[in-house]
Amino acid sequence: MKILYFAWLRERLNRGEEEVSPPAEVSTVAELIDWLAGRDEAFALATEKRSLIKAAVDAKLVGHDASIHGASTVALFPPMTGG
Amino acid sequence: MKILYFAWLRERLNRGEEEVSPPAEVSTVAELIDWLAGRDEAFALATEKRSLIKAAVDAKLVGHDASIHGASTVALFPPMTGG
Amino acid sequence: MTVRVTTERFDPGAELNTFLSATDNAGAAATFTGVVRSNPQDPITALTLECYPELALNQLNDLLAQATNRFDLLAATIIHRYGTLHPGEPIVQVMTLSPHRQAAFEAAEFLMDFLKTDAPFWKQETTPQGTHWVEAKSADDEAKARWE
Amino acid sequence: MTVRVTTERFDPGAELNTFLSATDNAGAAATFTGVVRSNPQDPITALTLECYPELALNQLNDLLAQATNRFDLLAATIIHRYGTLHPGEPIVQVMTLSPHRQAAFEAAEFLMDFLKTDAPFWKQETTPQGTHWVEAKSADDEAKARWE
Repeated sequence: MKILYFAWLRERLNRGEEEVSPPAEVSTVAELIDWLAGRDEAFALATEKRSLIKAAVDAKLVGHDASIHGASTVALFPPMTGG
Repeated sequence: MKILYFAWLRERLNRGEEEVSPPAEVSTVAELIDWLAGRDEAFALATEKRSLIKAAVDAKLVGHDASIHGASTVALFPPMTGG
Repeated sequence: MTVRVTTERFDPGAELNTFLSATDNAGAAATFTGVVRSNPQDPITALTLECYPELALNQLNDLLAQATNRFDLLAATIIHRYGTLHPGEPIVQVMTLSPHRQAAFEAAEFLMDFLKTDAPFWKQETTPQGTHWVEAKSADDEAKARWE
Repeated sequence: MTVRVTTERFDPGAELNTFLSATDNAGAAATFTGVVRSNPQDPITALTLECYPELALNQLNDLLAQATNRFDLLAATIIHRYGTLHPGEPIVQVMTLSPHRQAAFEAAEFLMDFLKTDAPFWKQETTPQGTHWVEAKSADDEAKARWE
């Protein structure tokens, strides 16, 4: 599974993407964030305030309760500031 | 005093402007319309529904109660349909 | 703040670019363009606008002054054409520039709402059936009333 | 209905003219143009927009579909730039075409309100003091909420 990072999350993690293989019991975005935080302190710190982390699964904007089952790409990013 | 007519009022009167010399007691737009109606049946018919007649005195939009004292131009016209 | 009342055809895009180039201080520009409409169900061959130019300039300048007092505007322009126009030709363009998008939008709507009822233009439509004066719409009076 | 997400600079006026030439059926076009702002009190030397293009296209196309369902629209276009921009350069342009001015205005405001919070762009400002990410504004969430 590919994880994409954008904006200050990308900067704080010092990477725009990475390949990860979470175990089968990690089934939602929230659980994926928990799992990523457990293995990487920089990630844990950067995502401490969960309300500042938005997510997309396979280029579709979703909530943290969304399933990541079968997803090939999950994107994590701060609130958007377009327009 | 010059009177200007626009749109269907101009068409129904068959003139875009005319010079008139109302007597001194004709002091408001409403009185001017009454006076013009008294001397011209076509004008009386065309302005029968007074709410459909708008007025400007010296290129300033006014109500029917406005003074025409000292005015050099009074314009009479239907509701505007710009934009 | 600019008002132009003209019988000359104008170019909506060129006007927008000129307007935008006026300042770098504002981030938000709202534009309204009214064009002569025609569709197969209700074809119009021409639209003729009669105008009282002297009153139009007074009314539109007054309207711009009101909008500038009321909204956070850095610039605003009204262009209004009269004479005989054909489908697809622009009739009117209103442009507003503000630091904030909401002010830009509101000012443009305010200008259009007042312009519809308070600017001395009268529209006459020519269709295959003949020529008729466009009637003033009560919806336009209502749209204006919401700003009071 | 057109969405364009691009690193190329676009020409607001040329885009408006292209948009207006699409149909003669509609009389009312509303345009919003967002430009990089800079003023002497608060100078910006550059604005860099980061983008997730695949999600942006999905979100903006979805947004246009919602606007088309909700308002009486004959056409609508969203153009959004990303990459590094300088003061005066256009960032975003939204254009809507309708038989009625109110629908055109409302649809353009609706698109802008959602675009501010739901389109995957992230702004980074460069000033003489350094570079910082622009924070999401609660006013933008409120502007979006009024459509619910």
